[in-house]
Formats: sequence, structure tokens, C-alpha cells
Amino acid sequence: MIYLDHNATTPVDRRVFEAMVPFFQERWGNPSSPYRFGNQARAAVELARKRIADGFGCKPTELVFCSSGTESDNLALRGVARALRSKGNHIVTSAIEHHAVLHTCKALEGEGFQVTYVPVTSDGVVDVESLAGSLRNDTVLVSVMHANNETGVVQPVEELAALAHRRGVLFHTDAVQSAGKLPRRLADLGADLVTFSAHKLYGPKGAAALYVREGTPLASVTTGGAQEHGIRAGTENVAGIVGFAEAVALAFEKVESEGGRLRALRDRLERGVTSAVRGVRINGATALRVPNTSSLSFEDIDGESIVLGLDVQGICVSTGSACSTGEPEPSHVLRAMGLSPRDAQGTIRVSLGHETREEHIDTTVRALKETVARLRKISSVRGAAE
Amino acid sequence: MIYLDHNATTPVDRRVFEAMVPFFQERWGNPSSPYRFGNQARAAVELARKRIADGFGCKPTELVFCSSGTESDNLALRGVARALRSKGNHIVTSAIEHHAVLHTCKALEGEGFQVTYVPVTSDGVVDVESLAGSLRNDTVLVSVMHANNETGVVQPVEELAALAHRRGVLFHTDAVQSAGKLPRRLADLGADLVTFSAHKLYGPKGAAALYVREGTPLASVTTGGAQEHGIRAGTENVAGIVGFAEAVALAFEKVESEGGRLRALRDRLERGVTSAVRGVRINGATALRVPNTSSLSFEDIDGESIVLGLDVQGICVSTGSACSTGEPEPSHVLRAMGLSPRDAQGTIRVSLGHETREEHIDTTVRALKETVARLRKISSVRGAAE
Amino acid sequence: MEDESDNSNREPEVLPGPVLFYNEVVIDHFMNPRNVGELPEAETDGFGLVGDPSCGDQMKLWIAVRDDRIARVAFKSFGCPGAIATSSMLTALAEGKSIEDARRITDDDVIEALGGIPEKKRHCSLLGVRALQAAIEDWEKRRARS
Amino acid sequence: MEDESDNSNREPEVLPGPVLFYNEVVIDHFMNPRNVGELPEAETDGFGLVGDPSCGDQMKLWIAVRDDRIARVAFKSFGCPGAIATSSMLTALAEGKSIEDARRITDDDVIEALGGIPEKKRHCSLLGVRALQAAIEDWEKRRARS
Ligand SMILES: Cc1ncc(COP(=O)(O)O)c(C=O)c1O
Ligand SMILES: Cc1ncc(COP(=O)(O)O)c(C=O)c1O
Repeated sequence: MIYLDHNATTPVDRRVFEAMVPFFQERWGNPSSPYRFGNQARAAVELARKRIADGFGCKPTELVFCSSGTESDNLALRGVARALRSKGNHIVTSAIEHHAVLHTCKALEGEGFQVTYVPVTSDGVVDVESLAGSLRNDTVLVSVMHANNETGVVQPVEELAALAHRRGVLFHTDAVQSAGKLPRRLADLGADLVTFSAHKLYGPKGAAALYVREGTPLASVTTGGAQEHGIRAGTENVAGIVGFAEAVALAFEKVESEGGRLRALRDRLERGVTSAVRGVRINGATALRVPNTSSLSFEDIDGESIVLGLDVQGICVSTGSACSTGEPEPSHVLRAMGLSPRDAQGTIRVSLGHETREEHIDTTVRALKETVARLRKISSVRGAAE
Repeated sequence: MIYLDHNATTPVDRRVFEAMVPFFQERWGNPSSPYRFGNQARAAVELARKRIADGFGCKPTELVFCSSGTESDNLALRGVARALRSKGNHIVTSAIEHHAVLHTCKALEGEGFQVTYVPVTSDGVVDVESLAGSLRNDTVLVSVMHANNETGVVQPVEELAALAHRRGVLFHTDAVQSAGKLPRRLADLGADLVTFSAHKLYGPKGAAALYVREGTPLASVTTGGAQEHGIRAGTENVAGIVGFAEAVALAFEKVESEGGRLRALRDRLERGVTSAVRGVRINGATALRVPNTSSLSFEDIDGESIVLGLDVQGICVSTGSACSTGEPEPSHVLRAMGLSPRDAQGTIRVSLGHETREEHIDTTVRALKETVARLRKISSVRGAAE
Repeated sequence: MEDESDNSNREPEVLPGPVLFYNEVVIDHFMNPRNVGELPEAETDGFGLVGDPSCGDQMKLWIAVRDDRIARVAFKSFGCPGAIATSSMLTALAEGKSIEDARRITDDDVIEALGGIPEKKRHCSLLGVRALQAAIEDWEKRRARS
Repeated sequence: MEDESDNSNREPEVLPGPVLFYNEVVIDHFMNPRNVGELPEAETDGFGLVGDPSCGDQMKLWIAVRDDRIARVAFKSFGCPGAIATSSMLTALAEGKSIEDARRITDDDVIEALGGIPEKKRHCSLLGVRALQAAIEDWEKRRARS
């Protein structure tokens, strides 16, 4: 199998798995239990928090563990909205956020909040002017993602955070797709809240975190025991959290060299595809992107058909974001960048990772060339001339 | 180590662990991904759902996977409250619920709901008359737990559910402490919503479920992708869910014989302690209890000191619920049963499990006798006469 | 692993519950669709063009009719694998059938012939059926005109 | 496992951040508390009784004073391990000290002598210090009276 969908999920690194194993059958105590065996588990959770804080560049107490990037996003948006409801009820976000943010904004609209969805330029970058113009006196939160999951386009988060802060507004960024991919400390982004998720960086599914800058008002969303300072109650997924920490440590160990390697492979892919196939467009190509992601639109054919065509040959790529599978509408991200519904429908996402090698890229280019040609022969919208 | 705190958490069964292992480094696809490798993960999640539904006695589509019992409780209460807000804003629960329910009720009070906390009798059973009398025309939900985590006392959930239904009110039960311990299908309880959690029945931390009877109105609480029908968005903890299913299957395999074995051991413990130690009381002894749990109150000494005294000898027991550790107030459950603050403070919970053997019980009785005597010698509230 | 639990966690061949993914028959029809192409104007007795506005899929279908039977059928399709595979199977089912029988082909027939398709892809199968019906109507109109 | 990652996930001896659990010194003072008991009325020069209303802990402390020094001290305690261990350490620190020095013992001194206690148990250490101060006040009152 050639797996080129690392933005959907990643394999658990061997060292991550090995770090997790003792927590299933040996050190399986409850971190809240009042004896040493429980405290062993507590210590493991707190050490994991410390390791992640070190990688992130924050204090351990500024991290709240959650079960998924989606939950982290929900906690950030709902938590701030509820904490600041008396201060205002306007939220600003972008048109290209992940559904975890967009659908949560919709839900908050149902609770009486007003939400402005800031547009993006044709290369997929949030329009800074528009965002600046959208801030109001009753704005309580701006949420703009760091790297987009479909295009890999990196948003000017530092600038946007500063802009929000000048107006006294809190800033959240969903860094699920940049964490571990960019050689920088997430704390330096200047955001008050940052979401990231273990399974996108070779950690396990079921663990994620929300960074909450000290002093940021945040209401708890899941209530119960005293875990995570009561902000996010529930018995901790100890093994998952330990694996998460190991994954973060590994990610930061080699983020620079791996970034360079992936960028070269991605460039090879894009060169290969554009020279092998006509009628292809690389979305966000002119913008700053995380090094592993390529969004390719093919004229006159359907992205899901390309995906299955490649799947049959053992190559895994994706249409839009994995989470939107099952939704027939074409990607809101590509539509926001100005693509027609049909071009958006003809798009695949190729996202590289640790196991990706040159020969995988070359095999993929050949398979793509053949699959695209085959589908265009079937296509009812393809000009008869060709 | 003699571990006697199975109500706090349980070890992951070897077979559960083995069922999980392939999902970290081999079959780690994202269930939402549109290719066969992703679909393998989807199939694993859906098979797990089917297996749990079989054990539970419901349809697979009636189960929503969550990350903890706490999250399930939150989803049940917040989800129904929001879905039925226009119908009414009164909720009924009991004074002895887990904090996952009680603190969520408090949070809902903050959102404008009214909550009635029904008292319990001195043996820890929810007062049926009081509950009947508390129902109002604007009551939208009754939530009463199945087995109490501190005393093991089983509540008359069938009766209470029928009572609620006669008034057209939805019924939720937190079955975290009964699932896998009582030889009955949880579906037969008659509840509309049921919470249960993997790590209490030899499954992993990080997986739990909410049963939602078909047709029950429930608003989603965590929004994002289409996972769990959009009721609970977020990439699924595939390994955790697979382990959860294996644990449920194992639990139902031998629930009857294991229940009998544990009851005999529990009786041996209680006989042993009451004959070895004076001034001890067994809370809820006269009520129906799950077979593994014993709540013991010792006069004139502090429960946490007993816990540490046993811990030093390699025996793990707990004070009140593990989750309330760190909260200095004595158990709200014992207080609701009429215990004085001092008696509540002198209480430990002993909860047996699969690995528990007769000799563990006998060792524990001896250690308890010695520890209690030692602490009473130190005690400043012990009558000088003794 | 012990014997007792050996098989309990294997996925069964056919999963209980809804079809989750394309089966081998569907994938075969997607990879090797039957009757792909266009009929030349001269040979075309009926033509249908339909689209699914909800997902943007589109299908064109040509038929040649001899003695009230579908002698030849051809299609082109822009759409997801479900749309292509169901279109292919639809043409396979229609070819050689009398117009009356062809008209009665339902999307359930197509899905059954394929051995099932994922629930969320059911609407794709309608595309082929509707395109065939449009082509038959077109044939009727042309016949009425001539 | 490879060498590189061998130690990275082991808990260090001392965890960064707050103390999470009772250390060995605390556990020793809990298991073998120093100066447990009561002084007979005749030997008692000062007595203190304090309680922590927030958690129900209670402590009684007796002192015998010779030449403005604490010659003997004894305590009894109802409470959590933190309360017992800090009481024990407090008496160990106080024994033999001059009244003036004993009066200046703070809860931080007790905690430091124990090598730290969990954050949420800090309030326990106050109990011993307050009981000692109450006993010293009692001694002063008795002295003033006699
Ligand atoms: C940008 C972004 N945000 C949030 C999420 C959701 O994270 P998770 O899959 O951990 O719920 C994803 C994953 O698809 C993502 O790409
Ligand atoms: C009765 C009850 N409900 C809910 C919970 C919370 O479940 P979890 O630990 O999975 O968050 C517990 C666990 O302590 C419990 O005993």
C-alpha cells in the first residue's frame, strides 16, 4: 500500500506504540485514585503534559487534554463563547475552517451568537482586510486555522492574532494540520487557544489537546470530576496521552529535515503530475503551504472516482477532508477559493508522510496519469473534440 | 499488589489488548476515509458497535461512542435538555449521582434549567415516592443511576423509568457501575438513554457509549464531521472502540458465575471485617447491591488514612469515588444516606474484580484490622476510655 | 490467543448492517464499465441526458432500437464510482431487453445486480435509470415524429 | 526498544511541577508518627485543640515546658495522612526548642522538613502549627494565672 493521506490520519509510530503498551495491562491505574498505583498513572499523565508543553513552548498547566481535535475545537469555541457571553455575542471565523469549527459556529448561531465568515483569496489565504473590517465591539473570539487540511495553505495567524488582540479580542487557531509539520513553537503564534490532535502526528486516535493561555476565560464544556481542572472532566485516556507525548517529542525532533524531505517529494509529485496530465490545477500553489500537502483539481472528472481508481492500485489519497465524506456537496474550502462546483468535485488531496519515498511518488504519478485518462474517456462532460 | 478498587478502573483484559493491537500500527486508517484501507477501520468500528449492541440488547444504530462515561452522561443530559428546551426546563435527578451527572445538572441550572435532587433512604435507595412527587408538566428528563459507584446499591430503575414514561418524560440511567456486573440486558431496563464506560469493565480508558433509544430527541453536543451521525463528531478512537467491544463480549460471557464468585468474596470480606473490628458499619448492606462493592465506615478515623495505611502494605482501596479525590468535602452519597460528616470521612470503598481471590480478602481483613487499630490509637476524637 | 476468542474479532465476510463500501462487482463495473462510449448520430434512436443536482453527477445515454428491443446502448458519465458502476450495470441489464422490460428496470434492480452499494450512494443508481427512461422517451418522441 | 528512546518515557525521580503524592518521608511519619499520645494532666503545661472545618480534621497537642523550652510534646490527630505526618514532623521540630523558636515554626518549615507534600494537602500542615501555637498560648495563660 502507498498511503498518501497523512492529513486524514497517520500510523502510530512504533516508539509511540511501545510507550503506550505498559499502560494497558501493567500501569492501568486511575490517575485520580488515592494510592501509589493510581499516582503512577497520574505521574505519567503529568509527565506527558510536561513533554508536550516543552514541545509546544508553554506551561504544562496551559494544556487541556481532549479526545480529538474536534473536541478541542468545540471546547475552545463553546468554552470562550459561554465564558464571555455577557461581554458580547459576535464570533469571527473563516470560510475555510474545518467542520469542527464551522459546524460549532453554526450551533452557536442557534444559541444566539452572530458569526462572520471571512472569505479567502483565490490562493486560499484568509483575507486580512476583511477580517480586520469584521471586528466589532461585541466580538469575543476570532478563530482562524493555522494550516488548511485540504490545501495545506498556511494562514497569517500571527498577524491575525495581533489584529484581534489590538481590539481586545481572544484568538483561537486550529493547528491540527500544522502541529509537527512546521519548525516553530506553536506558542509563538500568539494565539490564546490552540487545537492539536495526536493522530495527525503519528500518535494514537483518542488523544488531543487544547492550549489555553494562562488567564484566558474558558467555561468548561464537559462537567464531572476534577480532571483537567474541571475544564474537561472524565477519566483520562492515559495510554493515549502518553502516546501523544511521545509523538509530539518525535515530531519536534526532526521537523526541519523531514519538512525539507517532504517538500522535495511534494514538488516532485506536482512536477510529475503537471507534466504527465493536461487540465490539472494545483490549489494554493502560490501560497505558503505546509510541506506535505497537495490539492490537485482535474478537469472533467470526479475526485472520488480518481480516489477509487488509485485505491484499486493500492494507492490511498483522499477527496476533500476525510470528515466530509458522505456529504455530497463539493468542498467548501475549494468553493471559497473560487473553484466552480465541478472543478471542486474533480479534486483530490495527496498528503505525504514519514513512510513516503520517491518511488511512491513516481508510482502515484503513473497511476494518476492512467486513471485520469481512463475516466476522461468515460466522462460525459469532456469536450467531444478530445 | 492486591487491587480492590475495580469501581475506579480495571486492568485491560489480555484478550481486549490483543484485539486492540492491530489498530495502532497495521489497521490504523481513518474510518471516514474513502478508500478500502479507511473502510477496514470503518468496518471494525461498525462490527464493534454490532457486538456491543448484541450484549446490550439494542440496535447498533442506537449506540453513540464517546470517550468516557463522563462524556456520555454530559451528552445525555445536555443533549436532551437542548433538544427539549422548548418543551420544558425541569430535570429530575437523585442526590447520589456521580459528579458527571450532578455537576452537569448544576451547569444546566446555570443555563436556566431547574433541577430537583431527589433524596435517598438510609440504605442508599432513591426514594420512589419523592421522585414521583417531583415530576412536573415541564419535566423533560429524569436521570437516576443504575448502581451507585460508592455503595454498589442498585436503584429501582425499571420502576422509575416506567414512572417517568407514564408522565411522558424521558429517562436516562448511568449504568457505568452495573454494566457487566449484573446478568441482564441493559436494554431491558426501559431507559431511553443509558451510559456505560469501557474502562470499568476491563476495557481501555478512552472509550464509552451512550445508548439512545430510537426516536429519542437528542441534540448533538460535540459538532464537526459526520461521525456518530453528527451527534458526537470527532475521529473515532478505533482501537479503543474495538477493545470496548471485546470487553463487553467477555463481560457478558461469564457475568453470572463471576457475579456469584464476587458476591461470596464480598460477603467473606464483610464478615471478616465486622468480626475483626468494632465500630464499623456497612453502608447500603440491606439494599440490593452489585456483587463486587462494599462501603465500610470506621468510627473515629479518617478514610484516606486507612487507604494509605493499606497502600503501604500493597493493598489498593479507595475513599469515596475516585473522581472526587482532591475535594475535601466528605462524600455527598454517604451524606445523602444520613451519615454524619465524620462517619462519611471514615469510609473506604472496597470493590472486587476478576483477579480477586480468597487469600486477597483474608490479607486485606488482617491489614484493615491492624491499620484501624493503629489509627484509632492516634485518633484525637477516640474516647479516652478505649 | 486462545481458541475461544480467535474468531470473535474478525470482520465477517458480510458485515451486519448497511453496506459500507463498494463491493468487488461494483469495483469491476467501475474499472471496466460495460458499454462506454457514444453511438454515432446515425445509429442513435434515443438519447438521454440527466444530472444529479445534489452532487453534480451527470450521465448521457444512447440507445439503438431494433424491433422494439434495445439493440445497442452506450453511456458516458461524469460522476462518482457509484454513478459509473450503476450506469454500467444499467446498460448491461438493458441491452437486448424489450423496451417495455427496459422501462421497468428500477434502481433496486441495478443495486441488486451489483450486490449492493453503500447507502449514501443509492441516489447514484437513479441516474442511470432516469437516463435510460429519458432515452426511451426520446425514442418514442422521434418515432411519433417520423 | 532502541537506545535513543529508552529513557525518554520513564518518570524522572522528581517530577517537574507540583508534588503529586506523599513522599517516603511523609509516609514514614504517617506510619511511625513521632510523639503520639497524650501527656498526663500533671505533666501538661500547655494544651491546644484545633480543627479544620473544611475537611473535618482535628488535632490535640500537649506540651511540657522546662526553662522556657519544650521538654516534651505529644499529639493525637483525626485526619488524613497529611494531617498526621505534618503533626508528627511538627512535634519533632518543636521538641527541645525554646518557646520563642517553637513559636516561629511555620507550615513551610514543616513542609520543607518533610520534603514537600501534595499541593492540595498544604492546609493540613497548618493544623499542627496552629495546635502548637494554641498550646503555647495556653501555657502563657497558665503561667500568667499561676
Ligand atoms: C484542520 C482540522 N481540524 C480539526 C480536525 C478534527 O480532528 P480530529 O480528527 O482529531 O477530530 C481535523 C481532522 O480532520 C483537521 O484537519
Ligand atoms: C457511576 C459513574 N458514572 C460515571 C463515571 C464516569 O465515567 P468515566 O470515568 O469513564 O468518565 C463513573 C466513574 O467514576 C461512575 O462510577
